[in-house]
Amino acid sequence: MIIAEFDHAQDIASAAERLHESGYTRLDAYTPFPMPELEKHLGIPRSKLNVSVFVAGVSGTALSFLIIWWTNAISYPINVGGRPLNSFVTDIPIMFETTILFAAATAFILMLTLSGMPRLWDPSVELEGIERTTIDRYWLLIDPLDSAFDPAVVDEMRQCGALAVRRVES
Amino acid sequence: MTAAVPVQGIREDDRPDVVLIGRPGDRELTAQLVGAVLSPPPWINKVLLVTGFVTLILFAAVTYTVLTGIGVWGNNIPVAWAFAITNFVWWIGIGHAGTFISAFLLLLEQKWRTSINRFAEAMTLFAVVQAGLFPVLHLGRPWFFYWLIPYPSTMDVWPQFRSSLPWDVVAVSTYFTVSLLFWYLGCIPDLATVRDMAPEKWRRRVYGFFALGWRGTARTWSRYRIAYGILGGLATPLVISVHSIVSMDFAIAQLPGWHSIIFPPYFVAGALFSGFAMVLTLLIPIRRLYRLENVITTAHLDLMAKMILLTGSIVAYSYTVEIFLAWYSGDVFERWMHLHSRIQGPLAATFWIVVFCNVLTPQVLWFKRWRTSPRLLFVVTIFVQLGMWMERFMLIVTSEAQDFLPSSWRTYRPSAIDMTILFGTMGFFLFLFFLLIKYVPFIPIAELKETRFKIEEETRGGPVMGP
Amino acid sequence: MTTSDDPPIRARRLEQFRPEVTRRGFMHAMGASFGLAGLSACVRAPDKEILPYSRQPPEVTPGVAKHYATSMSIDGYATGLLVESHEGRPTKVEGNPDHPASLGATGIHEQGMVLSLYDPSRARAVARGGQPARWAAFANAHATMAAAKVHFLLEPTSSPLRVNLIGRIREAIPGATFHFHAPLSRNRAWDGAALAFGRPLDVRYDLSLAKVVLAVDRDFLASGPGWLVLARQFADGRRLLGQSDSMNRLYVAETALTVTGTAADHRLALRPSQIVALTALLAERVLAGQRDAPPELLGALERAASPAREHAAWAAAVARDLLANRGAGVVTVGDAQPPAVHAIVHAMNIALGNVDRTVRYAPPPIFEAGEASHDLGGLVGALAAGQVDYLAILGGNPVYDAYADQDLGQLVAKARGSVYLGPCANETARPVDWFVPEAHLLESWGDGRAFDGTVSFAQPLIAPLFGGRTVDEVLAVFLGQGAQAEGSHALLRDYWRGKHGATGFDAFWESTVRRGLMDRTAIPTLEQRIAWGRLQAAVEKLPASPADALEIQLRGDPRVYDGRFANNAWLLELPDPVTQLSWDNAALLSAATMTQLGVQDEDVLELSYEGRSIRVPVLAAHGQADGSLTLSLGYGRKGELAVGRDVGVNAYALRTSLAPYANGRIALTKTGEQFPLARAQLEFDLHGREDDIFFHESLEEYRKDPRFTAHKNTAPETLYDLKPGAPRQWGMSIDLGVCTGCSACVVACQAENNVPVVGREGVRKGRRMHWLRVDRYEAGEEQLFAEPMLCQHCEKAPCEYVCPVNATNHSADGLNQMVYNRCVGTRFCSNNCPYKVRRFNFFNYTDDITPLERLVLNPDVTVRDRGVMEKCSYCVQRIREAEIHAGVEARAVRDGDIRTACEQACPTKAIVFGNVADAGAEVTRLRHADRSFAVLNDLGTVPRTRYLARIRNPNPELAR
Amino acid sequence: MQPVFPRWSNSIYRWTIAALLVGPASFIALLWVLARTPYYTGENAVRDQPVKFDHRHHVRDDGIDCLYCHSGAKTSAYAGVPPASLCMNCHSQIWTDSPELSLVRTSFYTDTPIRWNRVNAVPDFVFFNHSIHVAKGVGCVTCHGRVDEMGLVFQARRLSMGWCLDCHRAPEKFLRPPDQVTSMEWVPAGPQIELGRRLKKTLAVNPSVECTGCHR
Repeated sequence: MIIAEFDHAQDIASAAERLHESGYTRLDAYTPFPMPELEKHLGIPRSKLNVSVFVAGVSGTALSFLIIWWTNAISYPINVGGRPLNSFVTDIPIMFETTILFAAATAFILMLTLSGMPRLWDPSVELEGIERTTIDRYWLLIDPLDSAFDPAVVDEMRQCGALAVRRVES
Repeated sequence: MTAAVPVQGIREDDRPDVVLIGRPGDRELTAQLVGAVLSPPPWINKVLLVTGFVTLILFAAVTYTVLTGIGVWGNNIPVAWAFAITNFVWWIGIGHAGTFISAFLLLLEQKWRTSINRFAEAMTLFAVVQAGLFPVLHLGRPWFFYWLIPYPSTMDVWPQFRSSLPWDVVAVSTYFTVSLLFWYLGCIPDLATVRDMAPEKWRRRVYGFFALGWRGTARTWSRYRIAYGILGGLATPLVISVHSIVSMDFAIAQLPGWHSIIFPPYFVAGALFSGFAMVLTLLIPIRRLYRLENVITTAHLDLMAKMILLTGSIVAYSYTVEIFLAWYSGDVFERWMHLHSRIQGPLAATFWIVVFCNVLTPQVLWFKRWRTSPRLLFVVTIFVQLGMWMERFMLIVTSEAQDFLPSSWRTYRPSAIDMTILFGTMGFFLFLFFLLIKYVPFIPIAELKETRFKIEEETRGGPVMGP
Repeated sequence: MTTSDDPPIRARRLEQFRPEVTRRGFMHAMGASFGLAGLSACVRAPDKEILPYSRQPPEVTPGVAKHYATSMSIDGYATGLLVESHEGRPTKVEGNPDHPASLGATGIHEQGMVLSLYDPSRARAVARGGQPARWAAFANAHATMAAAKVHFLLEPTSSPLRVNLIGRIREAIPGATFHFHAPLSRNRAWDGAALAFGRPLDVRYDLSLAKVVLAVDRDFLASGPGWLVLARQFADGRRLLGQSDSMNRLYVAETALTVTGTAADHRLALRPSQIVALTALLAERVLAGQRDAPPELLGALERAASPAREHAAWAAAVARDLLANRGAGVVTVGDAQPPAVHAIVHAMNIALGNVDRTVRYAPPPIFEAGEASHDLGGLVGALAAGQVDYLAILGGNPVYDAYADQDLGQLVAKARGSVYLGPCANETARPVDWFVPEAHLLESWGDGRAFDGTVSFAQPLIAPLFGGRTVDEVLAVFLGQGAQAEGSHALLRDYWRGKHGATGFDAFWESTVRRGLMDRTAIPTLEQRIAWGRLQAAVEKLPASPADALEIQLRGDPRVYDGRFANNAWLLELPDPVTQLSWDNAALLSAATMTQLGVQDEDVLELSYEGRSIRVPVLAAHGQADGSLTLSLGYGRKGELAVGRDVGVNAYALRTSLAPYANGRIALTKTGEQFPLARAQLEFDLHGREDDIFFHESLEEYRKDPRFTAHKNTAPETLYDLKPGAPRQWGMSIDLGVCTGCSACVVACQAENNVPVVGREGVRKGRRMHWLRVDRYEAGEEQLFAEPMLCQHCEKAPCEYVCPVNATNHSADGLNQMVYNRCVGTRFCSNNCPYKVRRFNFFNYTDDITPLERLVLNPDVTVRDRGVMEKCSYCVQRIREAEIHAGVEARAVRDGDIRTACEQACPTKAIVFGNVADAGAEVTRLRHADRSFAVLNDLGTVPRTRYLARIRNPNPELAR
Repeated sequence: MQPVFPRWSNSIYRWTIAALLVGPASFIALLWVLARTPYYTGENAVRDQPVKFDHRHHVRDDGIDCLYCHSGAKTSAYAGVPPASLCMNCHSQIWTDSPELSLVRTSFYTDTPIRWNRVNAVPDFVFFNHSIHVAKGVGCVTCHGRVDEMGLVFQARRLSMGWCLDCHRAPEKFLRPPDQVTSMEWVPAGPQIELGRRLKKTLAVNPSVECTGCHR
């Protein structure tokens, strides 16, 4: 594994762009803040999160409706102020809220779990200077097993403004 | 090498449209913002001590109420709801600005959101905590609050979902949960930053614990952005729905002055109105005390002031419409409520305070000079919050005090306990709030870096225009 | 806590009434401590005990209430009652339908009486000089008094037994003197009759024949002998069921607005002195055509009438109306008026040919009525002269309520010995040597006579809780038997055996005790001829009314009467039927007079007269005569009273033998102080909501359009149609035309439904708990209409759909059910109830009361916990009981099987309850009758309680 | 860098988080279960009595009808506990000097009630009425169990609101001919449901499921 360390967002962006153009596919990066265009260059596919979130939301809607309908109209039907036993109109607020609740919770949980969180330890923490990637350093990771790999990439990175380029075992 | 892109051109401090002054490099920016947490100012402990004490008083008053019965309040028949519900609506209203700012402005991709959203969201959470106290406390038998939740009981009886109170339970708890998730998701990268920057090992441990093992890999970031976007998209309609539902606690009833179709939008506007005011009330001193003028700039104040002016105008309009509809309906009860009871009845004072605070005061914000003057702005926001509390009090109490049968008309006087609880919640709120700014980076570091990066991208060098 | 699973208890053992921890009480305690953790749901019900009878009385089935007949006498006039008993524990009073003075109805005092039985202030032992003593010691000490000059001071009595005992004592003790004292005595009425006819007489009215009634300072719809009957007859005379029905007309002339005044078609508010003059003026007009009336009399009347000239037109109209209805009119006058006025009124009734039709005369049932023994002066003289060896005060509270100038408190000490038989350590108990606790009516055997003389029995429902004794038992002691003296049961039985004879006595006795009265014992009425000469002489002597000084009227109080009910929490909490003032009394002034004096509500005035003075808060009273101040007697009690001590001010302090009722020479000074009054209703103005809340119309208009309320008797258009429910559908109809607002229903409801008392502060804060209240609304200067307001049991109840836990909802038979044990107390239902009939337990009101007071609780009704909502249930416990009973007997529930407490108590039958799905039911007929309407009909609540509009019958001559 | 947390800390961490989430939930579940345990409902809890009265002997051996002692059940809300005088009807003749009965004799002669411990209790806000149940053919055994097999009596059923509703919603499952109400051994000849339906019609049984049927 080759790590190119940058201290500038623009630099890592342009570096990634170059590698991308020269056909690298197995790239990754550590950055202090999200960089959409970088993700593009690294060829990261867009997450499918939204689909599961939608499903969760709909099930929330259905569940709350079923509860209200069954408890108030089926389990113990009681005449309340001459209103209908199953009065859909008054179900809407709760149905809406549960939709949001289920969807939001799912989005949050999936985001974490898909990223291997929560955790306290992962291999990367062993890397020298990794802590600065959440502060002011930008790491570009190049996999030597990449089909388009070329040892010259090290100098290439240096030209792109990498402070240091090192090889680490992983 | 890590120095910021040199600042050129005119001084920006007096440019009220700049959302980030200077071009601090990643490290300086991080240092400044994390500094607030790693080396908090000494005065904050005193503040925590005082507010903490007030909180204890609140708990004492609450315990006394629960043990003795809510007869210790000023409530009576007909005025069966008074302070408790007023406080509830007021706090939940305040709790609306935070999520609105971070979610709604996120969708609109407003840069000026960045510096204030964390802050505003935290305020939301703590305001909702205060609000959440009252629906339980105001019950005659609070220890049976769980009967509002549909669980299979040995009695085979269920909640009654045609009432707006179960709606409240769901709405408020959903709102709290979603706001919490939204806020925490935003916090994670910054907690990681603190973890990695903290000198002491215990700090690294603690913040590491809460950072959930964040490592900003590009893949995580992309998932993060989508999740954050989704939460924003969900939270925006949620904000609107929650206060609409709160307004239905009154709108589904048939009391003159409660049974009104314009309540949901009217209440939402009012909520944002008071919410933005509260954000400014807290922002202005904090910005000064922590010397954050470079990230929380005059532009922010200016834009917030404009929001207050906007929502305030909607509120003022709603007042007018209410009174007009009452007159136009020709309904004897509605007319009495709006044309006599409220404006010249025993509690008329509240109405006029409301008009002064919510309609007249915000008018000064038409002028840029005043919008950008922190001191004046601070005063205005205080008035707005007083006004909004009074508005809820007026809506609730006057309608109950003089409804259909004159024989049961009565007015209302709060008891000492009522007052203690109201001010107690304020203390509790500030306690939680200062606890937060002592331990959590209350200005989003990663997002600010991102913003700064965007600005650089857009304009190489040169002062950056805000939205 | 007295509730469904209380053990059957023998009432004779008070110590068995131990308030056990109930599940509810326990939950509450736990709830308070762990409540918010929700743990209370997991608290086990505590273990309880069952105490069965050791020897079960044959008549008792545990759990089945029984009713026993008895009778209650006030100032000697008996009213028949039926008392409900649960395992020997009386809890509720109803009227005895067979009794001529009740006809099944009751007033607030009958309803409230049962609470006094469990009054914690009741004296618990015989005492001598403040030290506990034994009954035997007392009895033996008083067995040998034959030689002494013994003075007995009793309340006026009609009891045959007591009269007999008095006779026997007079023989046994030659020096015995009997005095009869009642602060609101009828002496003036009897003197008036003596003046006119030469002997004291009671007047008996038959209002069922009356077309025109003139009441001069006479509250005959809420007080006085036989008022329940008068109210019923009066109501029957104006119960309109169709436009062809006729309707009587009521004129009232009085100072302070009374219940009768609020029922009047025309009312004249006059200062006390003007009332005399007005009567003279009316008499002048009425007697003008009278042959045998001497012309000098007319002259005298004309002179006496001069202060009332300003009301000549009114008087003329009324006189014409009376003359136009000869033989179908009634003129009646209050006991407070001087004898001459009574005599004048007798003359008027004779002149109008009313006698022997609507008005009859009969000797009073009261012993020695109108004789010197009824004047306290005799005793006062004897005491002052030190001629009293022994003074026996048996009943009443003379030291408190005697005239201030007689100063009985000091004089009692002048007797060489004294005893007081009284309910508690009150004012009179202080100066005496011996004190004997008096048995409560419900602990006593005794008899009495109704206003018409019908002999009525009183039987105990419970053995004396504190060894109380009856007047008769104490009298028996003085007959020389001492401790061997018989108990009241034996005394009564022996006396009547003597009267009846041994043959068939047991049957006679059994039936009399069971029915509570003796048939054919009414006192026959007598022909009377009036002595015009004496009348004229009396009229000549009528005092000229004082100058325009502020005149003060002292009167018996509608709630505590003469003070005997001043320790009764129900009656103190009950808002005054007219002023809606609860707890204290106040100086009533007209708004005009108040501005004149520059005072406002709750300002404290100092009233002083002949060196005595009291401080009393002011209250603006509707219909109060300008230039007059009205103050109720019976408040400001001293002594060991748990509830009534120092409630209100003692007006007796200003009451002298010279000016017992009206006084023009009392000085007023402002003190600048304020006193917080507990006003149950603050707003009397309808704010132009007549057509939504209270319909009223003149007879003339009503006849033109009898269905003028129809548009408010039909539910507005609705999204949700009502589903057909059970075969029985409960509903109620209240006739505002005959409701006088006497408030008997309010106390009846309180007694039946365990409605807690919240006290002065509670009422002031607006937390009264009455399920049924009587609203008062202004209409014009002289009209103050009454509207009983209780849960309307809306079919589209706004309270129901806002309850988050289904604690209030609708039963298939149309009841708006309130489930206390499910209520969490959000109070949303109260907010959304447009009638504001829901009541909230802000504190745990019933936990504060003593075990003794708990005994009054109705075991068929849940005692509500702190923090729950409550309201009128249409007496659902009675409905379900009746249904279960019918079910066990395998039959249907019949119309009239079920009567709510308010309906049962109502003297005028204004309230009718029943099954509105039963076409034949009375309530159904009234519901669809003319002038039926729903309060706040346009809100679409579809109330099950409907009202009949009030129809006034104004005299066209006087109608503006 | 030198990591803050060792590798193995992950699993602990995740378990902790899981526990924080599951903990409160399971506590609530615990309460929910507890409310259904005999501990809470008081089922099957034998309660000691001042007099060792044995229903097995009186009911099974002597064949005394329930209503002889609990006569209130026919006419009143309370079945009632017999007065000592009733016991003495027999025990003035037999076992007149049994020490077991001394308390009964004392009670009778000194006219002081025996303090029995309550076995079957419903909360104060529940108004249960025996007479209507007896009249409509609900057997004693249905709610009180095989009292004839109990030495000391215990509460045989849950007596919770849900339990009441089970029958009030479907009485046909439990009804029996009124003359068999006090029988302990009675079993329906045919299928209970058909008999129940018939009885429901003939006895006009329509139990209330209204709140005020029991709460007043």
